[in-house]
Amino acid sequence: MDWGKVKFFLGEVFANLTRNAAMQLTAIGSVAVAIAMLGTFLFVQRTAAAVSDQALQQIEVSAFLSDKRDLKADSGLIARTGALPGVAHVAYVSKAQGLKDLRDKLRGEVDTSLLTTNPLPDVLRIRARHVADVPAIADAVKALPGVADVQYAAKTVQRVMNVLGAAQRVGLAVIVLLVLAAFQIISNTIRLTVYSRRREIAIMQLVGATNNYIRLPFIAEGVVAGSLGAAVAVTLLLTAQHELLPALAQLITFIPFPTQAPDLIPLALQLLGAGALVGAIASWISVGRYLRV
Amino acid sequence: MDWGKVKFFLGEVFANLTRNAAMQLTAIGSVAVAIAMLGTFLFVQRTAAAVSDQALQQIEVSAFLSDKRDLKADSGLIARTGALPGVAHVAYVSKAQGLKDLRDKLRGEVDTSLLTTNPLPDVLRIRARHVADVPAIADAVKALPGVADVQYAAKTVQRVMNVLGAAQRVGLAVIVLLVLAAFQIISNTIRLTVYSRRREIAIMQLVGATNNYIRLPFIAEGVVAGSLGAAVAVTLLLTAQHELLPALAQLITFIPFPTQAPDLIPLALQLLGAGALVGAIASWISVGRYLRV
Amino acid sequence: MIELRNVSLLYPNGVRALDAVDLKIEKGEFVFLVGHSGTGKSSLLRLLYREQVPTTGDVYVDGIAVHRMRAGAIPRLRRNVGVVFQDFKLLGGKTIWENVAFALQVTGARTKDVMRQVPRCLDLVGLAQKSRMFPSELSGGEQQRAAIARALVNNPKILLCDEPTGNLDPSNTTEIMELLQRINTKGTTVVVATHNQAVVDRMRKRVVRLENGRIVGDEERGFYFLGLGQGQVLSG
Amino acid sequence: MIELRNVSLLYPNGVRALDAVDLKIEKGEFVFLVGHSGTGKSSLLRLLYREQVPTTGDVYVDGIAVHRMRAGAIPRLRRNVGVVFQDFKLLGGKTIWENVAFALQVTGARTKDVMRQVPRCLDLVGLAQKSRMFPSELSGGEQQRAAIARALVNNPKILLCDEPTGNLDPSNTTEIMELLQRINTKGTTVVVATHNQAVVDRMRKRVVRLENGRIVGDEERGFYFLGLGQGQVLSG
Ligand SMILES: Nc1ncnc2c1ncn2[C@@H]1O[C@H](COP(=O)(O)OP(=O)(O)OP(=O)(O)O)[C@@H](O)[C@H]1O
Ligand SMILES: Nc1ncnc2c1ncn2[C@@H]1O[C@H](COP(=O)(O)OP(=O)(O)OP(=O)(O)O)[C@@H](O)[C@H]1O
Ligand SMILES: [Mg+2]
Ligand SMILES: [Mg+2]
Repeated sequence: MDWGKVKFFLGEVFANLTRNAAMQLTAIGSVAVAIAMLGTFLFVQRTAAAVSDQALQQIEVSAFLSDKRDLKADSGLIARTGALPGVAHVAYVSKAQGLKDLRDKLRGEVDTSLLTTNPLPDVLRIRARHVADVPAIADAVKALPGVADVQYAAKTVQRVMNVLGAAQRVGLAVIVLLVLAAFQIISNTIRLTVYSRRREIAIMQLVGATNNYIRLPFIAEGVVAGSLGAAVAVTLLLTAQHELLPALAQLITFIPFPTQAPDLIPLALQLLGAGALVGAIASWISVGRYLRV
Repeated sequence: MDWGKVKFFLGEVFANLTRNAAMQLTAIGSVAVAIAMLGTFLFVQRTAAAVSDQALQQIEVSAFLSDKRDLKADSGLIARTGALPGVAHVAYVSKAQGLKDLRDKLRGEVDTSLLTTNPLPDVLRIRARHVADVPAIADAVKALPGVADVQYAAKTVQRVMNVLGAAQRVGLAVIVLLVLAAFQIISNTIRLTVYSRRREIAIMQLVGATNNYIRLPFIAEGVVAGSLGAAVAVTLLLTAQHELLPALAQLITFIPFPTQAPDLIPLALQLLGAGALVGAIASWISVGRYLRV
Repeated sequence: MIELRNVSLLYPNGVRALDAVDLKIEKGEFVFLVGHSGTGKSSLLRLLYREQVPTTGDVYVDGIAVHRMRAGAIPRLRRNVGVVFQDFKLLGGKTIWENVAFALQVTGARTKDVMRQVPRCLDLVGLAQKSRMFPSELSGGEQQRAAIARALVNNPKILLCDEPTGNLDPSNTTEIMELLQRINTKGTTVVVATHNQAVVDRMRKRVVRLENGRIVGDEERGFYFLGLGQGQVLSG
Repeated sequence: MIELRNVSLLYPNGVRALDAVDLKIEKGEFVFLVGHSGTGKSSLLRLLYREQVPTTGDVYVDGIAVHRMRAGAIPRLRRNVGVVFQDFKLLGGKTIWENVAFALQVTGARTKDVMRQVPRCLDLVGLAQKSRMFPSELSGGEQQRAAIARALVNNPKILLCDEPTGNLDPSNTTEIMELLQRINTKGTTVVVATHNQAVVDRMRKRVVRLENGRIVGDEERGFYFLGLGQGQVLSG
């Protein structure tokens, strides 16, 4: 191993970065903007997924209990229900409580004093961990002894699942588009920096450098520019998360934002990797364009 | 007027564009990507605004009519209500119809055969054109003769207005950010194209060209690159609207997409103008950087 | 026409290219600037069209105090001073015709004049056939002649030529030097920095000799002669 | 060592730079290439390091059929052929030291050798003091000498010099030509395209004469003499 060569190589990369500082800074800026946009959208998408997950846990299955059941088995029934796969929470609502709730619900709209008899059964209110499990849970509960009937907002569940599916597909499409856009912007930027040095590339060839020898420093520069740009973008994103999200959470109280820092770490690493990779690929291709003899 | 000069100037701009075709195409590509992203978001935001407007018209004000009122005045009351500012639609629901609706609503949850008496009043159901008008409409209706009480989902209205306000602010922030990002990307791109010709600029100065004389063709090129990029972006957007939106509308049935073409025309013109303007400004600034002696 | 008073030029990297130079050139003179490689000839010329500003001292060109002129006035100065750069400095993105025309167009010349002057100058340097080519398509000597045509095209009051025949064969060199002499006869002040001993010795004009940034000789009707006999070794 | 057989070169713009050229240069020869400006000297040299491919005809350099070699083999050829380009072609982003070192590094030379050879070559052309400067900070002649140092640094088998003294004063020219002669004595084949009549006439080497892309003369121990008496006018 000739350490002198390694030193020369690193020195060359560093020298090119600093001697073309204005150009490199411009390139890094463009990379940062592209990656920040991509990162922002990925973050929004992840937040939205978390939020919708949380919101959808509100959808309930109501199990109406038979009046003729063995009342002593109720606690066992509740336990068995809670143990069903996918169930997040089970609440027992007696017929008395149910009437009180209904009265509250209808107050003002209906003269509730007219409701003198109690037409309601005892009810188990069951929440699922994921909407997708709701139909299966309803079926399982219906089979339990003591359960007269089971009800849930079947139409709403269907609708929500449709929406979620569509949102996922649209989100994926947007991400693919944004990834393409970021790639385009980064590779265009690097292509221009290489373009401005095409004369240098031609001279290197004339002096006897192989294509790989010429490429290597450019690729190293692309990697450095790409990852520095990504680092700037990630710093912006982390700062935004720390400074803006709490303010935003106060403003928009109906969305439970995940505000813990760890959320962004894997995303940040992915973005850094993407920046470096795109930088390398873009340099490779761009230099190749001027290497054809 | 020396037409020869104009011809020379235009020839120069055209020659520069074609002789540096690879570079100019790259620049145009970056501009197109930046403007397409901005345009997509603006379009999504306008669609969302239209959709939420439509959705919010569902919020109703219920006016409970007094049992002791003059029944013959009802048609006049309905007309007066409909004439109130901001009212979109008024529907009369008799107590009989109301009981039938309630029965349908409670069916399955409550043993409705137990509802033997009709506790409900006659009701006017009023829809507002904009949510923001709902409280004022409620107050106005309450003052009308024959109206016993007025009710609307006050909390929901408040909540929706909060959400709308927040969404507007967030949307505005995102647009500002995207505009900045697009500006950054475009001006970085043009800066790099100018950078690659800094030697030319220096020579022009040495031969006695004034700064403005040097700037002019660059600015013209920036305008051409900017508006060509914007034109590409707009073409993409219009194609997407024509080809993708119908498919998307079929997929996501719960959102009423506005699919008419005219929607995008002013947006397209704005984007074209923005591209040209940013191109001009970016060229001006970038060339200036290399004009300092 | 041209006057340098106690001029020194220190480049940012610490090289002292000119050291207390005093020089006066009258209108209509023809002056050769000679001296070893790296001795400050190009640097001296750069002061005259304000590519460089003297570190100390005063520079007057055509009555203008170049050392303290404002940036906005520079283009006007440069239009009165035609320069043949040592490295040509042709615009790679323009054809030869466009390169020459450019120097005229910046002066605001009428299109009619451009259409007449450009072919005339290209013809003078023997490039009429190649006017539609780009600099990269020309031989070294052809590029040099294009640079000369550009310097002449707007009939400057002063013509500065930095090694204008370094890439020309003797017959082309003779033609170019005769061209410069004709232009000089019509009243243009001409300053030529050169290493071409044969040209200097044959033309017998004023010779200003530089050594390490200082003027060490200034003769009317001088010879090239540099240092101790080195010139003579070659003339044999 | 070098052989051209019936070589023609037609540039894309339609210029016929070389026309049925036959030329053979043996290992260890020293050859001057002379001819008017734009006559095809640089074009001929470009064929030898495969910057250009002949339109028709065969080119052999060091036993390799250059006219039909594959792209991957070009770097190896160029490492055996040192070239002093007419327009220097220094890398503007690298210092003089780095420029010279680059030509050695591409051959895969050990760092130890780079550290020894680069200063030696810079010293040979008198640029030891300026090795840390960038090309833009050098005078024209200094840049030319840097280009010469770069061509020498990896001890090429063949040395092609295109107008290597166009920006040098006579004493520097003498030194450089003596340097080339020493290198030639050690076995390197040297081809010099030049307009410098004094140099050619003094050194009395083989002179190949080009006119309009054709070889019109080839003499052992020749003189510069171009066309009808033009050369003599200047020598007076
Ligand atoms: N832009 C610059 N920055 C720093 N130093 C410079 C610059 N230009 C020239 N020099 C240095 O100034 C000195 C004089 O250079 P100049 O170009 O004036 O020489 P010259 O007489 O024209 O030489 P030549 O005959 O080789 O062209 C040289 O030592 C050179 O290294
Ligand atoms: N890259 C090119 N493309 C097209 N034409 C060219 C190119 N290079 C040179 N030519 C043309 O080919 C001819 C020969 O050029 P070449 O450079 O070989 O001349 P030369 O003998 O080196 O001249 P000089 O002494 O002026 O350097 C010229 O007429 C020139 O215009
Ligand atoms: Mg000089
Ligand atoms: Mg040549």
